[in-house]
Amino acid sequence: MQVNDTQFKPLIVAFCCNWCSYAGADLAGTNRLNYPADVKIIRVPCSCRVNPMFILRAFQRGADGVILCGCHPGDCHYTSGNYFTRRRMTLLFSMLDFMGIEKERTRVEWVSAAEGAKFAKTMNEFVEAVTKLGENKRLEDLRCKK
Amino acid sequence: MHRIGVFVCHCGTNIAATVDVKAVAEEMGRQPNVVFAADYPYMCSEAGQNLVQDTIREQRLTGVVVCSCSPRMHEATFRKAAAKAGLNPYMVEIANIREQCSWIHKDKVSGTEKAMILARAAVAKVQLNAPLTPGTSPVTKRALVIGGGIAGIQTALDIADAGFDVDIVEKQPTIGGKMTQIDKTFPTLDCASCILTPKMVDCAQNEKIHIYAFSEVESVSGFVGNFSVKIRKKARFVDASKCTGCGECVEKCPMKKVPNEFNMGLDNRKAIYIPFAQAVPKVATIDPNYCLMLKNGKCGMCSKVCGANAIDYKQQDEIIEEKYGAIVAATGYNPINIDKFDEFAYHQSPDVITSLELERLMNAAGPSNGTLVRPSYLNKQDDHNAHPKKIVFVQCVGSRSTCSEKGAKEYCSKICCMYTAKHAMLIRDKYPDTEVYVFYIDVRTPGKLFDEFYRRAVEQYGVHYIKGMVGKVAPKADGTLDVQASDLISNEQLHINADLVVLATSIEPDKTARSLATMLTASMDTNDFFTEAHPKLRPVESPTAGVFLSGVCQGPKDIPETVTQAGAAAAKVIGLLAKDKLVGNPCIAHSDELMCNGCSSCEKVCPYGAISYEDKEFRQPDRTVAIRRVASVNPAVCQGCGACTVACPSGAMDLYGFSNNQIMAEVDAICR
Amino acid sequence: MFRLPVSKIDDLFGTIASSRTLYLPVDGNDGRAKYDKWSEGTKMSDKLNTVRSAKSFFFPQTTNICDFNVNGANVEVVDIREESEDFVVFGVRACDARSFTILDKVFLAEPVDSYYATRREHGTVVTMACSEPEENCFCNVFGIDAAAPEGDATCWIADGYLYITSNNEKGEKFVESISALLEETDDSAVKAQQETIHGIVEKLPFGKVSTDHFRKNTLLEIFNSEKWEKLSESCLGCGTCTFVCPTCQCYDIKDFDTGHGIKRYRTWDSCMYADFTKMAHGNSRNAQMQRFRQRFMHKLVYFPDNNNGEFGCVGCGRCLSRCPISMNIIKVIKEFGEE
Amino acid sequence: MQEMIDRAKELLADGTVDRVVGWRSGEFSYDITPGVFRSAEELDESFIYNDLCAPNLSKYLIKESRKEGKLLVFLKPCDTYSFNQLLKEHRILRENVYVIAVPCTGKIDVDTIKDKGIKGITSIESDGETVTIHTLYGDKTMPKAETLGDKCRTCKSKKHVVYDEIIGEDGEVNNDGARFELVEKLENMTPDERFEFWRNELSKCIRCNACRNVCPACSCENCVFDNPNSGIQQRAAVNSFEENMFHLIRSFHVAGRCTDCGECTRVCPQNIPLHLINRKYIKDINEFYGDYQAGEDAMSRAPLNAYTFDDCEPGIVYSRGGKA
Amino acid sequence: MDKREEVLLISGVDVLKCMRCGKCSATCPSYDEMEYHPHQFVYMVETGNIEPLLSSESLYKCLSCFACVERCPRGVEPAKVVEAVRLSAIRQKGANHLKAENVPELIDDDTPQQLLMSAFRKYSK
Repeated sequence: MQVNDTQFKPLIVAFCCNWCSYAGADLAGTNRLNYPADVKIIRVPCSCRVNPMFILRAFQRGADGVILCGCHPGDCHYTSGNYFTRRRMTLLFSMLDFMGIEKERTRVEWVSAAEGAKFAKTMNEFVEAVTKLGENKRLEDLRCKK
Repeated sequence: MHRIGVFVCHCGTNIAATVDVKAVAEEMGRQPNVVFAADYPYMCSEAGQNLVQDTIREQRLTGVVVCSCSPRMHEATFRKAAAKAGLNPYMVEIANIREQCSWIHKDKVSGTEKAMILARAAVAKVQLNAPLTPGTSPVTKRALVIGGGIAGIQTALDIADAGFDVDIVEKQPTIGGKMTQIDKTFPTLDCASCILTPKMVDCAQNEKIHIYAFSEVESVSGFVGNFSVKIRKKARFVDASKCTGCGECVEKCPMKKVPNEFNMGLDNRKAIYIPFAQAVPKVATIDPNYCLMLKNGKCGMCSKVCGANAIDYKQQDEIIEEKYGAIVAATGYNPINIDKFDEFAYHQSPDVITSLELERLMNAAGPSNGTLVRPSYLNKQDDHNAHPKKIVFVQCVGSRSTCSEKGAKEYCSKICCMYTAKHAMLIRDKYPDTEVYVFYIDVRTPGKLFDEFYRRAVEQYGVHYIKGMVGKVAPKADGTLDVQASDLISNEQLHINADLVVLATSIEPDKTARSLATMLTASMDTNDFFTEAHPKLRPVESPTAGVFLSGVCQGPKDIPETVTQAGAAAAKVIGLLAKDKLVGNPCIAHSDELMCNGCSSCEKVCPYGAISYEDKEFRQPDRTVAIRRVASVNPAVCQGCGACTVACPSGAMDLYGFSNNQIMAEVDAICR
Repeated sequence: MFRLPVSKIDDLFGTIASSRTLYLPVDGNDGRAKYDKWSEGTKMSDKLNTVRSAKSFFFPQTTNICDFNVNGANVEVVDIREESEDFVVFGVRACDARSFTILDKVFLAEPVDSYYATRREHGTVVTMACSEPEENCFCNVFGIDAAAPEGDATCWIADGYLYITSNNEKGEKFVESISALLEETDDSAVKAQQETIHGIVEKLPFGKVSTDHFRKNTLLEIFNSEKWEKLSESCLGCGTCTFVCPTCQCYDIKDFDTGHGIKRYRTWDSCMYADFTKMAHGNSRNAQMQRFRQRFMHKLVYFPDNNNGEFGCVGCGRCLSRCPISMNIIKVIKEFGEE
Repeated sequence: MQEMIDRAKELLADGTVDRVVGWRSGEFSYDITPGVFRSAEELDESFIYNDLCAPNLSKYLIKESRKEGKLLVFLKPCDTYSFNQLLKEHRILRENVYVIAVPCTGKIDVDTIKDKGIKGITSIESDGETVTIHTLYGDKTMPKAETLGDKCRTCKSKKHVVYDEIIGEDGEVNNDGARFELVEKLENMTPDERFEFWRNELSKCIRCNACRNVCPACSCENCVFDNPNSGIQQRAAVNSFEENMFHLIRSFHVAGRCTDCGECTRVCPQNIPLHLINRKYIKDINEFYGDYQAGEDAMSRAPLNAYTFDDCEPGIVYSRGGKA
Repeated sequence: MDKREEVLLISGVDVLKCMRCGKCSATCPSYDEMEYHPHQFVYMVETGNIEPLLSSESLYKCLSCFACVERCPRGVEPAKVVEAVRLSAIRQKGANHLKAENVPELIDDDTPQQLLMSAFRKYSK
């Protein structure tokens, strides 16, 4: 196998809600839909469990992009969780942008348990967008670099 | 100090083909606090589970990580296995290296690397896991069935038969649903009402069953075993407890021009009505949109003639609150609106009808008393043109189509092929002089005696089946219809001069299902069918615990399938209600009183009302005592979404099983 | 005594910076003075003092102490200390210059703090006499002469000239290194300026505040005084006073898990914080009053008791201007001094 | 001011309250300290209220209102918003507090005066229009408008939203949006410029926690940044990430709760315009979810604890906010 | 590029979406004049059997009325496939369906000149 070492491989952390998006990711797997191995999924009960703290933490530790996936608005297993997520993340992303941090590094997508294809497509697009941006410099913590 | 065991599953070649499982196990063996790491062909097999259990005992493991398929698949399996070996089941974590790794990635190097990272994250997380014990909650031994069609009726009867109370909420004045409108059933051709009405009567007479007809669910709160439901009993303007169903009022009502929905609007009914003779409950209902008394205050005829004194023009909607242990959605379906399919001239000609309208036209209790006539001749049935000589059936109208802007559905409605064969056969049987054409794309007849039925229509009854979709229906000056279609097999375009065109319209879930799903927090697919907890293994349960699915609200079905599913849903409900206590999910929120500010943010975002506050005395660091308002979580009510944990600025609120530190440990391990 | 025309001050900075790093007060974007590295075109601030003290040159806000490399179950300790480069801090005021003496007593006493000692060794402090003391200045209360600052070398600006003289061997070496730019002169102009400054200092609002009460073996009496309650009642418990103070030297040692190892670092801490010196059993000072008292007892009683009467305050006035609620050491001194 | 002292004495005398939370004079006319007054004598001796009494007293009531007895507090318009917000969050026991609203025409910011190069200030006097500054090096005068900080220059409201009685006339809410001008200026920069701007500002941060400890919204029993179990405990910021992290998380925690009282910027020893971060949140909330002023009442839901079905998607950030 | 690819590229149609219901042909007003009907166009392009289409008069019988596009339940857009095959034919050197010299014989008093211009543009390269 040929690996081009000089090519930038982003590190993507994906927080997926247990009921929709994590199942959507599983379905992408069941259907053998490819997306880059750069994406690492963390299971959370609901997208509303994702604390901005976790997102910053991921960037600190070397993530180049963070994506949150949850049930479509209206379909939350817990009725309203993703509505809170939507507000929280809108404001947080806007603030990151206000501080001059690339807005393309963060993203929210609604992926249902039936949307394996959307999950794979979303991940492919996100990895591509982050790859274009290159390494996360503005929210990095040099101590965590090897 | 933790003693972690890591077990890497090959899943045959499912994992091992793209992940070097040996390397993953070796790498995990080098992680701090990992005392055992091994790979095994099938971890979920009995031998695999034994390996886990033996290792827990021999190595005195405090935590287990299984690198295998999705936790949605086998988390419960391995938790159970761990519990058998004396380890708290919540000390098990799964690294999903199949669905989210080996099946996604083709390259073994990067696949193996990712599997190691996912495993490392699970190892990091499990070290912060705490042994959890689920709480228990009582079960209200009463079920609610929403929808009183054949699905709801069958579910209710089965539940009641097991000795549990069950309520049916039906939005129409009578139970029975769509099946009451159907004339005959395939493939046996027995009369629908003959088999349905006894069941309706059973419902009415069963002591365990209570019917809320002409009622709708207003709101749902609570959780599995402990739902609290508000039901709106809509005003009938007739006291149901007094009405004898004699029909005197209907007879005398002067308002005759109300479209009769039971007959698909093909004829009229009165402003006060009983939908059909066998209605259950057999109680009259006043339609306030047409009743002269309710509209203008002038008339009062029904009140005058009612011997039981049951008419009550001042009746109001009534809200009833009931507690239930389980809820069954059986909300059924409707044919789609075909307004936008103007190529079929549905609105231009009365002689273009839907299949359900045909059912009424062929039914003895229908507008034509069972004589098949062209709707344009409904009022002059004796005319020699009244009887259709050529009938065209069009299949897949609005089904299997991507034209969602027209209201079409991508799915196959499943029942149309069979009922069309039934219609064609019945017509040819009764009116052998009638030519019947069926234009189809595919004829789908999987099912017991189904294909035989279809072949009988062709071979025995001489129905013309033509492969090809109808392109256009055009009314002609002589009142006939020009049906333009392509015969794909003879490769020619046909023009058929039809007297009647019957459209097999697609079916869709009832419009009320969407708002009901929101109330039940049950999820739906893009077509508004309820989603099953698992498409194969849990087909009658919704992902929301305590909510079950019966009938077409879950997906298109014919009557036998609906009855099967109704029975299955009832079995699931009975299984739930038979329990005295439910074991909860221990992964719930909890508040650290020492850090809580009592600010109420968490309470505001909790969808279950699981958080309450109390004033408590605390010894302050400076040794004074202060009273502080602090939050506490009701473990029976909390479902563990975690919304409160983010709303809490001080971090006092945290979630068992998905704590801040556990998630951050995973983040750290992944980003290392 | 040497001098050079103020117009040639850039040449002076250029010469200094040619052989080592030069730091001096400059005006930031917000118009407030801070220490910054000199480069071509940098202008020295004419503000009286920097917002933050000069202590960070020798005792930075955070210092990496050592690393632990973690590989699986193996842990390896890594000494990350590097030989530091020579540098010059120019334009240090008398108060900050004295603060180094105080910090020395803490960090250079046995066991010597090698991180501090190395920095101290490599740094040359060139001070600048104050020409316009301000209302918050009270260095004279602690015997500091704003007109004759300490440091390795001292400067004055008077009559268009920068006057410079060395105070020790390091200072001599420094003056030697820039001698090409200097001309020898007498100290008459400096003497005249000193007199003017002394005149202003005489009239400063806090110039005559008395610290006598703290010298009378009054530790317990002051400690147990009821006055602390009132003084501290509105203290927010923030660390502003501590962090702008040139003599506050408390720190905490923390470990940071980098994911592949541990970085051990020390970082300024404040006795005003609720979790200061938190130990396994909890905190030794539980109420804000106790923490507030600690800070002033340390500066005004404990430190002098252990250091031949030298107070732990240099009268720079930073805490006076920066405290969010304007509670400060002068108010404390006066409260007790009035007895 | 005398009216306030007289009224406070009356309330002390008739037993309505047993203490007064107000402002205490200091060594100069401008080094004012919040304080608790327990007697008429104490009030006469050191109670002060003038154009220099900037500190927001509402946060002190978290502790004070939980002590025995009822207290009197004087609140400026700004402070009443904080007071309401704290009431909403059940942090103040309302029954133990008697609120007298006092007018405010903007508070003089000593640092703003000093930034004009005025040194050695020994006292400041204001007649409401003109400010006279006495210094060691002579007297100066300037219009009061020039002595105000950004917060008072773009005052959001001179209306008191809660009180038991009021001294003087109540003012009006100011909706001219002037307070968002600086935020808009930043929004109109390129991301690189914004990043540069905030790096420059936040790199000055010495993590003294003055902003947090003075903030009425930051009233946690135990701040996540002080809590070793939170996983993000920090002492002094070690590097740029930690500086960003602290201010990002702090502002997020107060988003929708910050009343824009401006205390954070006032107390920052490093002169970082912290209120701009909070105002950005306020501006975004107004634009995304409709106008909302935290503290305007004690009942309405904070925007982050509420939602509507048709809220904008987070993707809106990609299509708006600053240049690409 | 082979013909199939070319037609797919020009038309932008995904012929695999066709479920062979024949509604396109059922609705086609030129059906009787065509040798290959719209559903056959789609099927033949799908199987790569394009040569017969290229030489068939059917190409020029399609009115581009788009009834098939409007009615297709799967959104296949058969008219675009026909158009693409036509373009593919015209793009071959000298394969213009309408040549300049043919025009005069088509002129009669009732034909708007604009129609001839349109036809000329449509059927020549």
